Amino acid sequence: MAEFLSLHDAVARYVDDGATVAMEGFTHLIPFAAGHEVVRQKKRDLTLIRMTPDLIYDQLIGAGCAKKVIFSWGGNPGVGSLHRLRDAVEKGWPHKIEILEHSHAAMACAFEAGAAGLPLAVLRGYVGSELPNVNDQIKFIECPFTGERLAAVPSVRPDVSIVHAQKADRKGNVLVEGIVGVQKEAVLAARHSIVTVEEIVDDLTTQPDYHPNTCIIPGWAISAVVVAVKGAYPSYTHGYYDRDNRFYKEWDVIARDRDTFTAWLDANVYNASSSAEGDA
Amino acid sequence: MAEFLSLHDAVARYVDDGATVAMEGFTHLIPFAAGHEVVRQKKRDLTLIRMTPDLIYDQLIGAGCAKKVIFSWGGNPGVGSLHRLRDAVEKGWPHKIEILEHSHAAMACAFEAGAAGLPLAVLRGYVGSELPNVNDQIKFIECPFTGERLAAVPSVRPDVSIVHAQKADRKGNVLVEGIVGVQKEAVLAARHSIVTVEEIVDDLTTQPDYHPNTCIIPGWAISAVVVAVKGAYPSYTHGYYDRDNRFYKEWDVIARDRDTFTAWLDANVYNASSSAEGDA
Amino acid sequence: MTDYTSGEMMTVTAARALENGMTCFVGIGLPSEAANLARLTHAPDVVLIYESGTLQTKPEVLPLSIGDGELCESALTTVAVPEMFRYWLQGGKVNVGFLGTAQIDRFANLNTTLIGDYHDPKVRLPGGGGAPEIATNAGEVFITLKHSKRAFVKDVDFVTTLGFGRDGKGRDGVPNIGKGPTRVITDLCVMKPDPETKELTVVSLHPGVSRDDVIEATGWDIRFAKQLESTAMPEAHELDILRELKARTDRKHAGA
Amino acid sequence: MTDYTSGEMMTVTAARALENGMTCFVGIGLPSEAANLARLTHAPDVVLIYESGTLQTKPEVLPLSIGDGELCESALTTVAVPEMFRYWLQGGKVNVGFLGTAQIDRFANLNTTLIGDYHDPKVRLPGGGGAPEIATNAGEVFITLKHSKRAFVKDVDFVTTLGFGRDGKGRDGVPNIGKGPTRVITDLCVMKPDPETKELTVVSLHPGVSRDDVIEATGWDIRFAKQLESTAMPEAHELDILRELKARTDRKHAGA
Repeated sequence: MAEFLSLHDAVARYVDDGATVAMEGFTHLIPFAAGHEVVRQKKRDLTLIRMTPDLIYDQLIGAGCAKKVIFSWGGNPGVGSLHRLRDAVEKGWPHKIEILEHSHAAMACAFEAGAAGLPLAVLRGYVGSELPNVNDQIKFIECPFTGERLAAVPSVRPDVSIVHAQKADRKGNVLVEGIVGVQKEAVLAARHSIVTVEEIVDDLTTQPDYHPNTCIIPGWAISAVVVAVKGAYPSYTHGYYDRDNRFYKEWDVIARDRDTFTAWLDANVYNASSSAEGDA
Repeated sequence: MAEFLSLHDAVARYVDDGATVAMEGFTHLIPFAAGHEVVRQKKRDLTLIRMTPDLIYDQLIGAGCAKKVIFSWGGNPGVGSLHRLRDAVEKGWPHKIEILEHSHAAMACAFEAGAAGLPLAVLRGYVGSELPNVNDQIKFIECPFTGERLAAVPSVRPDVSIVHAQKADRKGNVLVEGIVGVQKEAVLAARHSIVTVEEIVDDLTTQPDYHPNTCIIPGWAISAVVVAVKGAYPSYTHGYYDRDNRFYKEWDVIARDRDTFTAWLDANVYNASSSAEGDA
Repeated sequence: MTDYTSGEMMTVTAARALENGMTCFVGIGLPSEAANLARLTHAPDVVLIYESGTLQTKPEVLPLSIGDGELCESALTTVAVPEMFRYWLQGGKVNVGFLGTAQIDRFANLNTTLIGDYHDPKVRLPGGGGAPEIATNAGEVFITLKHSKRAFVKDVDFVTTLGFGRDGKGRDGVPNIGKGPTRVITDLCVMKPDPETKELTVVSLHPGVSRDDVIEATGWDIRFAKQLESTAMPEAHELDILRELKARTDRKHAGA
Repeated sequence: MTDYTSGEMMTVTAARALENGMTCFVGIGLPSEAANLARLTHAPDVVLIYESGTLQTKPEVLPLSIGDGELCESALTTVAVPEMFRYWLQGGKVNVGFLGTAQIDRFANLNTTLIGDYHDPKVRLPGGGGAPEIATNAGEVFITLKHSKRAFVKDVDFVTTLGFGRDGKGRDGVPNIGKGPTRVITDLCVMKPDPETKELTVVSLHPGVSRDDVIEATGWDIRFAKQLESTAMPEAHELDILRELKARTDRKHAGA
């Protein structure tokens, strides 16, 4: 049953050093406030899973939280490189990190399989790609009915998943809408989960925009619900605020240089309190 | 791209003798009007796929349309037996039929895999069940990562799927809501698809109840859209009319006896026109 | 003390097996009646899941089918059927699966497939439905059905759904499997599997029921626990709520 | 005739490759620009799908990312990302995948992973994203990128995404695979794979571009079709619509 916690307490309780963590949100609903709290609490040796590392993992990597990153597309969408990711991979700053890379299709299926409690995902994938040469977690199986060779990847089963969503109700049930990504899968696949939300309402099912098939994650399938207003910024929350595409472009400049990055991190994360991140 | 056809023409065009047909709808939205049209057109040797054969396949079996039935639960929900299914299996009336039976979990996964274009579905299923002894389409594979033994079943890939839904718009896009079952999977898994709907609206995305994540099947993924008012009766259409539970109970009496069944079929199907079934 | 029927005794006892806050995958019929009674009495936060995709549903009347509109209208949300079986059941979110059956044997294996031989059945039953995977992927399983020699057989004609296998060892060493049937509630008694042999053993007799009544209604040499208990009688408020629920249900279904 | 840039020439030519009614899985950047231009000109019913789950979207401005809110708000519906890759791409509903790339070789293999050695990269690129399965599960693939010796190499450093393999035979005998890259549109020319060898061959030169221009910008000994065509120039209305689209986009993204 979801507990309502502060951002500080949720991260302190569920994100251990050395943990496998998935902070998801496909472009939309990226849990930046929670990511910053992980940086502030100086968590170390994390295995970070995300389809698109995006700025959130660029920041965590640059801050020295990551031991390993599992991903499928590691760029700044529409802008260019993630310079902190590149600096870590190419030059080992602030320290060397391991990477394990997949395709989007495989990672999406791996999240789906994790939610489905399976050890593996099967897909028609990686045909002719050299990714299987550099990722020993990509294997191939033979269909027992047709003989077709299909790719298999291990399912994603994080220690903790962190996602952002529009709103929760008093029972901790969470509404996700718009680009829902692999948010639900991330929560269901994980041993523990933290969901940050823009607001709490009384009852989701009596909201004017309630629909019988909306994506609602029940409170009993979530460990902690945290109010974090604008908790996805500079990503966005459909119905609340837009993606700050200008900041995504500015990040290219901030992150390109170790010193400007460090200064940014000091000013905007270390010296910001978790309540400045919208923590209620 | 979906064509708007009459019920007669859609069934005549896409349901061939000997075809593999899935008429889906999990309790809700069962395409009875279309099923009756298949009976009226005296289609023969069909392989009928449905998780729950329900009254619709009881009628098709009793009318002599079925060669084989693939299913996972063949009762009259909450009432008892499907007497026409039993009579065919136990006594070969009106002729012998083959059956191939699965569990719900396996069939749901098989529809999912069919929609996903895969030849097989993998699930943690059939453990300790004797169904694999009598269904040679249930196999087991070993997970290449964990060594766990998992069940595999062939995906469902019908020649034609037929489903009922709330409404379509002028482009043939279809809205399904409420208990969505495996409706979308059935349509996407099939080579051809017929969707009967209660009504046509101008544009689904400008309807007052539009929601960004509603289950909409695009018109270009459907072969034919047919208006069939009350086309799911005695099943139901969420938002339009309720399930006629009383008729489901009466069916137990009608279908128990070959003569009363035949009389019912004559009066209610053969001597009803497709337009009496709401065909527009 | 109010009068009550043996059916009411069964439903109330089955309802009491559910604890508040449990997540329960509900079979149609008796399990559904018991699960909703639990929700309306001691377990308001029991989470009821039906295989039609209706998640956390609170029907005002009992559904006739597993997919009545009532279930969707009163649910927290409704998901596609593949998601229901994959994410919610197989994904390990269900604490207890609540099942009925046509036949059950001494190792709590369930048969809902047929009586007689598979290829020449005497009686063709509906089949497995959700049960085979509910029984293995839920944390544990409760079973409720009426006691009779026809239903309680030494060996089922067909193992549709695993209890503990034909030798009681069907779950041994199987990875990622639930505990299986932990109790069977009938109109006469409550049974649990013996911790060692997994054979169903009577642990509690309903008031007014004798050992002989159970022996006569059971198709094998049924054992009784050393510490045989007497099932607590239904409370007046439980009976009231159950009867109101059934009356509401009858009115609704007759009026359709 | 209006003046136009080589970039505009490329976008207009890429847009024209899409036919009305096609279902197109759109990559971000140049493919997205071309696909939306097609939708706003000759192909109003082209169906644009982005991997963020936005199905049949009609953005008013070009998205910066693959998941801008604009895409969801103007979509017919938005599905979960696993469904997008499973049902819509792998399920065979996509006629054409429209991709960009960092590197491409003579057999149209794409590299978006890295320059140099995998374990000690000179330049780490973003990685595969959706491309590996778009390239094999879509009916065919269009590729658009700017022509340069750095991008057009004889052999890619890493095959992230299959064109026709390192020997041109990478799709031979593979079941359930699309046709692969059927055309590559650059700012200089249009290339198609040779029907036999699958080596990319220039089939059309853009107006004002010489063979030598292409030879100089290509990292292998590029071949030209015997019947070399001249690409049709952009029409005024195509340029107008493209420029309006880009102006709207710039205003929107600057104002965020």
